[in-house]
Amino acid sequence: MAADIAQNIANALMAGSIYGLLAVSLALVFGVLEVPQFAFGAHAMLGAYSVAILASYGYWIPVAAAIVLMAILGVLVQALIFDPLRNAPPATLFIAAFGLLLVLQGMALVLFGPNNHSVAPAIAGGTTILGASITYQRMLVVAAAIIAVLGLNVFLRYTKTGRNIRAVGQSRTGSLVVGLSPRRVGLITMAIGSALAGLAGALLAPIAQVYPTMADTLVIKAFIIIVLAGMGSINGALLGGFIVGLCESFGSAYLSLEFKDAYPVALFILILLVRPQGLYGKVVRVA
Amino acid sequence: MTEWILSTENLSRSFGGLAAVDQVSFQVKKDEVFGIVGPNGAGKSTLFNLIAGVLPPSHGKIEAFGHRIDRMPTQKRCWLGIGRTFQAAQMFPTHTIGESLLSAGSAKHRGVAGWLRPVDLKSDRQEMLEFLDFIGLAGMEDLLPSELTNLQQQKLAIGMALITDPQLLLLDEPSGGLIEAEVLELLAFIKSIRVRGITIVVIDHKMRLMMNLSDRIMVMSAGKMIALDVPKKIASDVNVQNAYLGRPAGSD
Amino acid sequence: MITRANIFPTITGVLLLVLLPFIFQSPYHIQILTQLLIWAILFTGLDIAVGHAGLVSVAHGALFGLGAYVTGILTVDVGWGFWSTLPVAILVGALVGLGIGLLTLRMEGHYFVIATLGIGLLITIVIRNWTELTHGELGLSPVPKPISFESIPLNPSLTMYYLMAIVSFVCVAGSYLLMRTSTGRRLRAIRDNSALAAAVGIDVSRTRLVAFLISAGMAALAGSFQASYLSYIEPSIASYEVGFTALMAIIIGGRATVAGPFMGAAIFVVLPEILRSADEFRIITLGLILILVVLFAPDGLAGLSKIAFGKIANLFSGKPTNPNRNSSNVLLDRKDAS
Amino acid sequence: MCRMPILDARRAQIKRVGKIEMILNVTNLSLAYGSRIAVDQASMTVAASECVALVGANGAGKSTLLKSIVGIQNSFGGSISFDGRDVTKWTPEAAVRAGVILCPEGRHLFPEMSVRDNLLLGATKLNLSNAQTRAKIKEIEELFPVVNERKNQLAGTLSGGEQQMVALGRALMSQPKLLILDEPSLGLAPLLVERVFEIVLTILETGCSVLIAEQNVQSALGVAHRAYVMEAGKIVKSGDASRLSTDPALLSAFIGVDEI
Repeated sequence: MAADIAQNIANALMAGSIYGLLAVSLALVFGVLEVPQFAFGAHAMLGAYSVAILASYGYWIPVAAAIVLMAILGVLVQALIFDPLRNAPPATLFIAAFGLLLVLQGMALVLFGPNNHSVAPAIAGGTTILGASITYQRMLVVAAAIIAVLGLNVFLRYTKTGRNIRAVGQSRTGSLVVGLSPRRVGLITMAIGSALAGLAGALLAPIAQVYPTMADTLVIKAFIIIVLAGMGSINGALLGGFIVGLCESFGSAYLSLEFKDAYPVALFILILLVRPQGLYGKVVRVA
Repeated sequence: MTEWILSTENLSRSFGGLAAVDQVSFQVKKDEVFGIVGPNGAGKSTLFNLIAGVLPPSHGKIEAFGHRIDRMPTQKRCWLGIGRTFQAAQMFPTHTIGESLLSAGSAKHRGVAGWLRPVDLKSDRQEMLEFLDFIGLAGMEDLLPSELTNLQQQKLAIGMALITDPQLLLLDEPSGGLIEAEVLELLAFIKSIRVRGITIVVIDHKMRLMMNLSDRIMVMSAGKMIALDVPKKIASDVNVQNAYLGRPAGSD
Repeated sequence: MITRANIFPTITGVLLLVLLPFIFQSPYHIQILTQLLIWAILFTGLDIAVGHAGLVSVAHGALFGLGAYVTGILTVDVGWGFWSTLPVAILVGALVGLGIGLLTLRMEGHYFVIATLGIGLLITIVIRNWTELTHGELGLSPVPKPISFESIPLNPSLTMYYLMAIVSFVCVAGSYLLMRTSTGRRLRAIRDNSALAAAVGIDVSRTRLVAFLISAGMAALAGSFQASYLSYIEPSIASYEVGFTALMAIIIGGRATVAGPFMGAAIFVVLPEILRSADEFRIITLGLILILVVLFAPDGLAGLSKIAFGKIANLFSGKPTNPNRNSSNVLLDRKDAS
Repeated sequence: MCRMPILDARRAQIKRVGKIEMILNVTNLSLAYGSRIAVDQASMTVAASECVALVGANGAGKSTLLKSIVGIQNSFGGSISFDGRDVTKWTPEAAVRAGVILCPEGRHLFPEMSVRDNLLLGATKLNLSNAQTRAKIKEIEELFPVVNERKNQLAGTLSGGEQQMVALGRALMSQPKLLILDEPSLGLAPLLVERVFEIVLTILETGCSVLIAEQNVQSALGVAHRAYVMEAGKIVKSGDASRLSTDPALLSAFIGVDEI
């Protein structure tokens, strides 16, 4: 029984760290730019493909490549799509993001075909903690996600660029009068968000199948997480990821496995019932 | 015996410790024009939003036509007979002028019949044309609000409030963005509304307009009412002059 | 309600509906046209929420699937006839729509979209996994046709086409007439400026709820016919892609117009057929069209054609066009970040 | 009439020197929001080390004019030059680099950041070394003791007066040559208003020019050398500040006494 619980918690941490990482990337971009970047699901998918395609170079070099490639993609989509739409209504941004998702998935389909790819784990084997058997790869995923979010915290808190990003998210007029360029900061923000999404995909690749629509439900959950966490709250998003992971893991263990994906959504609707105005909050918060 | 239409009692509203409106009590008589003035940050707009239903008060109460209105939803205040305009005239941007007036009048027919009322009834159109004429925009029904001058937009905003058949009209900064000559025309226009037997509460900081228009003026400063009197007395009030020119009250 | 202004487009539309099967005579083409009409009903329904009320919902894919499943379950497992399931499907759709509306009443902008996404997803998951009721991935079949074709001298696909032509005409006319009542007028007022609408006495929440409920009912109706048209249904009929597709179709076709949903449906039905030989490029093309429309023609194809027709008309009348006139890009205002 | 005695005394210390060199020249500037003209052919100048007041009722177009000077609003007619070069179309970033700093109405601090971070953001375009930044912050903290006391507190949790001090401090971090203050006394208690104007005088002593838009006419005229009066987007009057402060026309512009 205790072993079951430990196993469930271990599973929850693993899934939660992926959800959390993707939610963090969305929260950052939403908090600063108010862009609901639905296509980050596809960015994650492309990150996973980078690892799958470059598998002959080992694991870590492809992961780094995924991060860099997705950062470049982030700059491109911000410059070509979201910056021109910066005064557009929310629905338009959603549609643009969804269009981008389709284009990226379509490109993956054309380039890599519809078949699943799988990636060998970076470290083979596993161990048993408190009766829960955990592969090293899964531990690696959790550690990498937490380190990435810690790194983002440090970056936003202590570097000049990080400060500028927070500033643009908090007051556009304020950032204009101190001489920041919200457009340039927007490019940087989208690049970082996209790189994080790419990392989430790259981490997911060895423990899941890689195919064009692999991140579809993932990104919907990530959206639900950032609404729950208060859109724009970065550490809230990571925490929300773990909560959704727990919710799924225990729900499928003790309620019913079929409705695994439904538990976080049900939690979301429950919260809407209690607080119908939603959990508001827009500015990027590191705390 | 004078009839009170609108009254507030110890009305207060604070934002995080700052009392934007502080214990304000006043009563508006039927058929008068009641002006509210005060320097920037005096709490005029907050007071207006309390009466119009945008904000709930922190303390105190508001009554209109014998009903407690301070927690009433906006549309119900309208049904009760309170029309309002907004600071920076609010428009329906994709409605033509004619449609704007028709939309504004669409909610006064209630019940299922009101919901299913066809949009092209002759009687509604006739009413719209009458109001169009009254606000001086006859013949412009097919223009969009963005094609109007500031003064015309302001008149349209007032027209949209009037077509709901209010007995009390709240005007928020009607002279905002108008040049001097237009302010005079607006003054004449607002005076013509009085003839329809409508009580008016107006907030504005163009003192010239307010002195001319109002029967009584209430002066606010730092959230408090510092004077309430006829315009002539207000103009010579030392506290008022001090409040306007930034001298601490009572320093003379 | 037929006025001089709308008589010409109405006749053109009806003629098109009647004559199209004579232009595209093969049963294959007629089936595609029938699918187009069913999509057009869904899109017209969604447009009541999105285009007229400014409620950008992605839950309509799930509501469409819900309608399909109500009909599927009641006909296949309970043994009802198609027509008796239709009102039930509409009622269930409308009630679920009312529920969604109540839950999301006070949400604006992104929050509304995400909330409908979540609720839609929940419906999809329930349909996929409540296998006792829906048979899950196995699906349901055969869902009966609305009409027994023996009694009608036309060939079956043509009969189905004309039935859908009548139903879509009724739905479009109903939606059009609704928008020509005070309800439509109030919805437009709310969409344009909800604060002003409330100030002139319009009950913003109630009007939005009514619109959402009707819109949900129409989506379920379309789903009900889709089940019958396909005869076999499985959970992907309720997937979130359907909701997004519907939203995309309206944005591409053009919001708050009669022709918009049909143009959107045409793109979503015809494009895959054109690209049949290169299916992997289909979604790239769709995505690109979507991005280009959003960037360069925010009023959609109907908006574009309106401007183009306006320009042509003005070539003859000599009047200058006013670029602001056709802009209905007021779905939701974006607030200044500061 | 009540004048602020401290201000009067301090003001006397600021003398304008012989040749007046104009650093800011605004010529026939016009601006519109959509179809609404907000600033109509406004012209004004500010000299080196000079304090100029821009007074008028709200909605007169003062804020819009000031925003266009730092490139936040785009004008459709007229020109702006600073330090002898044409800057009509410059970006806010270029304005900050050149030393033209706006301290906006409503302050626009970064509410969820510490006071210290708000100050650091003020110097973001200067590329100072760490030591220089520390020195700069120390300077600001001496000028505004409250900034020092609250340096780790989130700016959004400060009172209005404290926020105004932080906003002024943030603007000064950019080493302005021309500091533009939009309604710095808005919403402040009278004692704090006086404090704000004392600080303006201190800033003037460093040789920085100040352009100040105010509804608080008397205080603004108390510190300024010259003033412009704005009404409905137009500049309707200009002249020596001490002369304007006793002008009956100004009183009427604000209260409308003449027509009763």
